[in-house]
Amino acid sequence: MADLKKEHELIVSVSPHIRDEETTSRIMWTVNLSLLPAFFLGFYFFGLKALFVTALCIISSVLSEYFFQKAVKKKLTVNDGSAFLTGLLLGMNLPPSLWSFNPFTIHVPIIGSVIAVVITKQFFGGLGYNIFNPALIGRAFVLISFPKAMTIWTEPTAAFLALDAKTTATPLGILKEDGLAKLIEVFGDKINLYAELFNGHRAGSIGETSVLALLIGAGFLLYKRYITWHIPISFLGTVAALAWIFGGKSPETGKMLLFAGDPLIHLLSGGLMLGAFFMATDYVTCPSVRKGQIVFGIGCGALTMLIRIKGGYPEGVMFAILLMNCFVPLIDRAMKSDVFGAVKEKKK
Amino acid sequence: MEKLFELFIAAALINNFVFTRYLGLCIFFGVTKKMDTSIGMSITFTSVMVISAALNWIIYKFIMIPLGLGFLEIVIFIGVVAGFVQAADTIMKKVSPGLYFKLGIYLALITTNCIILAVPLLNVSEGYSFIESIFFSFGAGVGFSLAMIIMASIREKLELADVPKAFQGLPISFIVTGLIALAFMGFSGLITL
Amino acid sequence: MTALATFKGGIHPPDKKDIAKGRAIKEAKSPQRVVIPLSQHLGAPCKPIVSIGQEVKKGEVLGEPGGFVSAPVHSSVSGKVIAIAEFPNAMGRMINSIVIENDGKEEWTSLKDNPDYIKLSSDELREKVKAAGIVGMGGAAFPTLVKLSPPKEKPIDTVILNGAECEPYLTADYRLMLEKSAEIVEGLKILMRILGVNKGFIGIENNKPDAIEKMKDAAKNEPNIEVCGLEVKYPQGAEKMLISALTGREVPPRGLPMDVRVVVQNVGTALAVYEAARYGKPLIERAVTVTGEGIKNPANLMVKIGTLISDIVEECGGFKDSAGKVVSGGPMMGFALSSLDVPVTKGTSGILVIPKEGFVHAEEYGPCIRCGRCIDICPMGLMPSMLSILSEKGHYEDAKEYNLFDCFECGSCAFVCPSKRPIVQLVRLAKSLVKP
Amino acid sequence: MSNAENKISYIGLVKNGIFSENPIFKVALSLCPAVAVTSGVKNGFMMGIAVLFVQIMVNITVSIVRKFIHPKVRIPSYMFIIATWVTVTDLSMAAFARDVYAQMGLYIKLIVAFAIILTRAELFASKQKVTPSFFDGLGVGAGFLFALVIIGFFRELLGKGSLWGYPIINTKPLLIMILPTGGFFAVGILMGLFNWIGIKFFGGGGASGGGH
Amino acid sequence: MKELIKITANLVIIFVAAGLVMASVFAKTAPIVKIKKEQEETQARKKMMPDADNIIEAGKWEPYGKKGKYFEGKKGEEIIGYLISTYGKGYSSYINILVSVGKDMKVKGIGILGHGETPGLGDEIEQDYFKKRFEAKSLEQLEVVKVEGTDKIQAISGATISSRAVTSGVRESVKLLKEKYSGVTK
Ligand SMILES: Cc1cc2nc3c(=O)[nH]c(=O)nc-3n(C[C@H](O)[C@H](O)[C@H](O)COP(=O)(O)O)c2cc1C
Ligand SMILES: Cc1cc2nc3c(=O)[nH]c(=O)nc-3n(C[C@H](O)[C@H](O)[C@H](O)COP(=O)(O)O)c2cc1C
Ligand SMILES: Cc1cc2nc3c(=O)[nH]c(=O)nc-3n(C[C@H](O)[C@H](O)[C@H](O)COP(=O)(O)O)c2cc1C
Ligand SMILES: Cc1cc2nc3c(=O)[nH]c(=O)nc-3n(C[C@H](O)[C@H](O)[C@H](O)CO)c2cc1C
Ligand code: SF4
Ligand code: SF4
Ligand code: SF4
Ligand code: SF4
Ligand code: FES
Repeated sequence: MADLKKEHELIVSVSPHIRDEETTSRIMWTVNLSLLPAFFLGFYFFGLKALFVTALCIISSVLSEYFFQKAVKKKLTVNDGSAFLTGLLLGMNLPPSLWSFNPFTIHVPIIGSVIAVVITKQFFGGLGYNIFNPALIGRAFVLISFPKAMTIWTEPTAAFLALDAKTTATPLGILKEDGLAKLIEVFGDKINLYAELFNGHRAGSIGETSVLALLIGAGFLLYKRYITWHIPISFLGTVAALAWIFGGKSPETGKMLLFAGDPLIHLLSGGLMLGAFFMATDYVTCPSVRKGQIVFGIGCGALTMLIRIKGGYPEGVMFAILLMNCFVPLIDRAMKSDVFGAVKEKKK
Repeated sequence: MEKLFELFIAAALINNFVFTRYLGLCIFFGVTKKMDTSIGMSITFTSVMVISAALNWIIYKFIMIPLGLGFLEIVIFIGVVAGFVQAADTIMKKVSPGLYFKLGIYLALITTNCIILAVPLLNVSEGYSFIESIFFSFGAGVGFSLAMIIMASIREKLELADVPKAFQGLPISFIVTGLIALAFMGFSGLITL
Repeated sequence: MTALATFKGGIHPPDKKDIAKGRAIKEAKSPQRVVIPLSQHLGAPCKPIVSIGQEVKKGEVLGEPGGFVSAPVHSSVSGKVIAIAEFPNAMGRMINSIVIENDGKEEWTSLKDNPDYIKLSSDELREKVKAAGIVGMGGAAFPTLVKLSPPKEKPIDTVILNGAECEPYLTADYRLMLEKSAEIVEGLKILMRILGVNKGFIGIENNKPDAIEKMKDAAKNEPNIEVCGLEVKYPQGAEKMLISALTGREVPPRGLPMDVRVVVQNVGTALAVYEAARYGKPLIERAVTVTGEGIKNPANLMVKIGTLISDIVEECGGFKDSAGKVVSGGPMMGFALSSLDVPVTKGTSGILVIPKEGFVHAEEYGPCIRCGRCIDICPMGLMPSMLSILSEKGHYEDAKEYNLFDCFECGSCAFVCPSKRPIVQLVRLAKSLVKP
Repeated sequence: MSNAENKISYIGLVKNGIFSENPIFKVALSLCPAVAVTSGVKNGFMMGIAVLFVQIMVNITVSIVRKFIHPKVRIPSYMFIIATWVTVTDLSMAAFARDVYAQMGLYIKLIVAFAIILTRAELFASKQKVTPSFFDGLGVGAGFLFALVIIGFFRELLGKGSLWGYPIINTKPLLIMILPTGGFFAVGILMGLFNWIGIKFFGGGGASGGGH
Repeated sequence: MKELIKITANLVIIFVAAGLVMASVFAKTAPIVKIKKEQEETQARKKMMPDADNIIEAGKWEPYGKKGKYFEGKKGEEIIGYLISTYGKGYSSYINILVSVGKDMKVKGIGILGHGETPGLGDEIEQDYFKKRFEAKSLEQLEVVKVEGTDKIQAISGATISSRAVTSGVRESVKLLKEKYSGVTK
């Protein structure tokens, strides 16, 4: 009897004794993977400079995380993929023109990444503790710091080496400045407009343009249950509804015309799809209870449209998500999950 | 009406006193360690804000201007605030001891908050009418309350975070405030004042 | 209803029941000596009534209950008491136990067949359950008599037999249902008679279709008894979940089944009740699944209470080359043993041997990434993420705001957590440090 | 300070005010100007001088009149003294430092609400003779000035590429530093740095929680 | 009662003493402030119209409900141009502009008196390169376009709204002056 035990040193640990195969790093790398289609389309449309900008973001993010953790003697977690993901998302959120020879603005992605990883994430304790979406803070920070470089958009030339592509306005920029008629004129006709917006042949940030590719990645994540419908659908639904109600303008007076907006244009343009499926859904910075997530999504949608329609800036997704990030701890406080048995009891 | 609404929104969100005008920071950082204290302070502060701004407007318009005493604004405004706070303290203690127990402690702090003084000063320098002053000060109070409540909820969450030691407490709170201020830039340009 | 009855939340661990499923229950070898703990149940420990050197027969009372929530213990072999001292139990606690040297004669005390047991009054039946020392065999080992004596202001209208056996690997209840279906139904009828109710359910997870068939067959003449298939999902067998699945009633937080007029018993308990009512047989043996990738010959054994686990492991051919962990109970809620020299008790449902390479090391865990998986699956509707973070950072009191004490430690949350956080451990720590 | 009756080292008082009891980095009182007027060194400096002046004058006045003031009206009287000196500062700056005043007039007026001034008057000057009160005011004011100038230095250099209005680099390296976000970041990071130095080299604790 | 008197006396003395200090400082500084303010204003006007030796106020108007004034610039007895202060509705503030207009009703130059636009974006309107874009523009040319090499006003990239605000402010001023003075000139 006794020798049985000696032969086998028994391992003692608490239950449960079996664990699911899912790990944090597997989740993060899978999300990275699901962003690839959109990234490749950006690469295709904007050429080598899209690749450079994104790679620069990824490298600086990962290095920032590595050196910070070294400096404060924390466990190194760079290979869990979350810093890589922050870098990738930041890169996909930047204009491709940041890497052209004139003006030479490669410090922008680097500063954005350092702010994202060091200040927004590591200062708060690293993965899981940050209040704000790191990639979006990184982007907002450089947008305010380098407003010119960050608002120069280039044409999608689909040429590999298009380092000096012509600058142009984004669809939302045109919509805001010159109205719907002009936007349709630029793209030929309405059907063509929708089609180009859908496949991503338009000016914009590297990874935000192709709705098709983003939907493929998002569908994969939904299928794998890495994200659920709650945030994206409530976000997109609110945008569509508000775009329809408040997005219309009378062609003669330029005044707002109720119930005459075009929800599709608002849904397909800007960074909405990227934001709704990949950034608003960041686990760490969204509410964790489903009810709360729906509130969060609606809030994001409403703020996006407020900024797009009333604000001075054509695109509102980034600020909308960041503003809602402020409210997440409050939502979490107000909406805890329903304890088994407690609800029925109250109803009686 | 639209102007009043705009004044309110601008004071509460777009030019939020904490996030864009950097005012009231001592109280803001002082009371937001706990949600309860922030809520107590919010209620007390907003009420005192509106009432004392109204009092100050009346005194400025009907006493100081006619007598040419505009240069005494600092002394008079702070005096009115301090006097009102003292009176509120005494009255509340008598009339509603329960409420006093809950909110009274915050009254004493309010006199050293710069927003309470900045709002009457701004009302004067922008030349707001009585109604405008009321809306403006109410917006300021609501905006400050919003800021405190957001901050308290975040700081309670930060209690559980692994913030590096040197940054625990105030430094990280400043950084959070900076990040919120960055997010609040999204509201810029909504209204032109 | 087309959809199978179930509850909200829950997880789908690999069920691994194939390992031991096909093995019929066989009598385990009678061991040389048994170690019978005087506390095998929830509640007060027993007082020993034998002394060292005394000869005892099989079924003889060794310890008298020490209070209302308690149950007597009996000898599972015939032989001589050689020691009364503290021995470690499966959880590593030292428990006052009685050690009996087996004389191999298997001599019973009196054991009479009473085929008219069903005609006995409910008080007489209760007396039999009490004398037999029956405790819940589903895991928690709660004295059955207590459940069968509900206070007057809590009327009972339904008895549920728990045949879910939702823990992966374990197959003892399954084998019992296949092999002793009629007896189990009889047991249920006795329970219903004791409680004076005329609605009985037997809930069985749908991954045991043959057991469902068998039990349906056995209960076909009983209009009051319904055998229900349940969706395969852990922890379907937890009583609150089972009650919700079968009756739609939700036991309120911190409440008991009787608050919704239900009593839940394990199928093994029902069998013991039947044997006690009919033959007066005390609870001295139970079905145990010996299973896992690390054991040579998996089996379902009828084991005498007090048999050392090392004896059982030996009987099943010992470990394959690299046993890493031996668990008493199932993989989700069982206890990892630090020593094999601990006895099987009334609550031991299985012995699971996990090879070294077969499990995830949970010592290294990461921060909570707030993915919400645990919240989605917690059958109690709690927020395990918050419980674990609050406990990790020492905010034990605050954990109560997140309903700390409603957690029944099913382990689902820790199972799904991608960060491999020891949520259950942290919950237990918090529970031990604050008052409810 | 506790052994106030004994001989007080004047240099110690000043050092105390600048380092171990720095009103902004350590005591965390009167934080608003730390962010509001530090988008440039010049504004920070002028504000610091204004506070230094008010603090010294208030300390001196309080110390002189402390014997006459009835204890029941101590606080209102001090407030009044502070308000008076702030008004004097305000009016003088309006006349003699017009360009600075145009940018930060409001904040000069708000000095009256800075808790640090009342705190020093109440805790120190009301119990001490004139000379130590002067040095206490000098120390606290200098600590304030020091903090504002340091913060202003980083913000102006990074945000505008200049110092005291003179261009140093001909770009704006990080525009955001002169905006609210940058201000909060600068104070937060400098505070963290101060703490870090304290922990690393002096084994001391961090900043207190903040008052008002 | 005695205490009350003491307290009152105490406060009164402080109030009076402090009041005296403040009043005397005010008495000293108020005139200085007034003079300096006027000097600054005239200097600003002078800078916009260096040729004139006399700039006199000619009227008031209310762009966006705010206070604006216009001036005639004279050299000797002859009017050589006009100055007008106005506002434009910008990104986050009303931009206060001073416009100098020649007798031919073409813009001679503009100055930005005050604004609350975003640093780095909107505040580029203060830069000389942008202000120069208004020189010698006639009413018809006062329109914002976003391309380079135009004879109209080229927008600051990233700050179209602020550029428009300035331009429309200038345009309204020129319109007003044309209404008032087109009879006189030509
Ligand atoms: C303190 C305590 C008191 C209980 N009292 C009763 C009771 O009065 N009636 C009853 O039916 N069950 C009672 N139970 C039994 C529980 O409902 C449950 O069946 C038992 O704890 C077994 O738990 P399990 O679900 O883990 O096997 C009690 C349990 C505990 C821990
Ligand atoms: C997570 C969890 C899972 C359980 N699963 C089962 C099960 O599958 N079968 C079972 O009989 N009891 C199970 N139980 C115990 C039951 O809740 C309940 O205590 C038991 O059925 C009562 O019967 P007993 O007193 O006869 O043991 C489980 C308990 C918990 C907490
Ligand atoms: C935080 C923020 C501040 C801005 N500030 C200004 C501003 O002061 N003036 C301005 O014209 N545009 C400002 N903008 C940009 C405008 O919203 C708008 O994008 C721009 O005027 C369009 O110019 P473009 O057509 O050259 O891109 C700001 C944008 C943001 C996000
Ligand atoms: C579905 C999903 C979405 C994510 N979105 C973001 C994101 O928008 N920005 C980001 O910096 N990290 C994102 N991450 C990575 C990670 O959660 C993030 O770096 C944490 O906020 C760091 O604590 C995402 C991760 C997942 C699983
Ligand atoms: S271990 Fe318990 S819960 Fe699991 S199957 Fe066995 S009796 Fe049921
Ligand atoms: S979970 Fe709670 S009620 Fe259940 S055994 Fe543990 S402490 Fe007792
Ligand atoms: S162990 Fe507790 S918290 Fe975790 S899933 Fe089970 S009941 Fe919920
Ligand atoms: S499953 Fe783990 S990581 Fe996810 S929320 Fe729960 S505790 Fe956090
Ligand atoms: S300085 Fe303390 S509140 Fe402003």
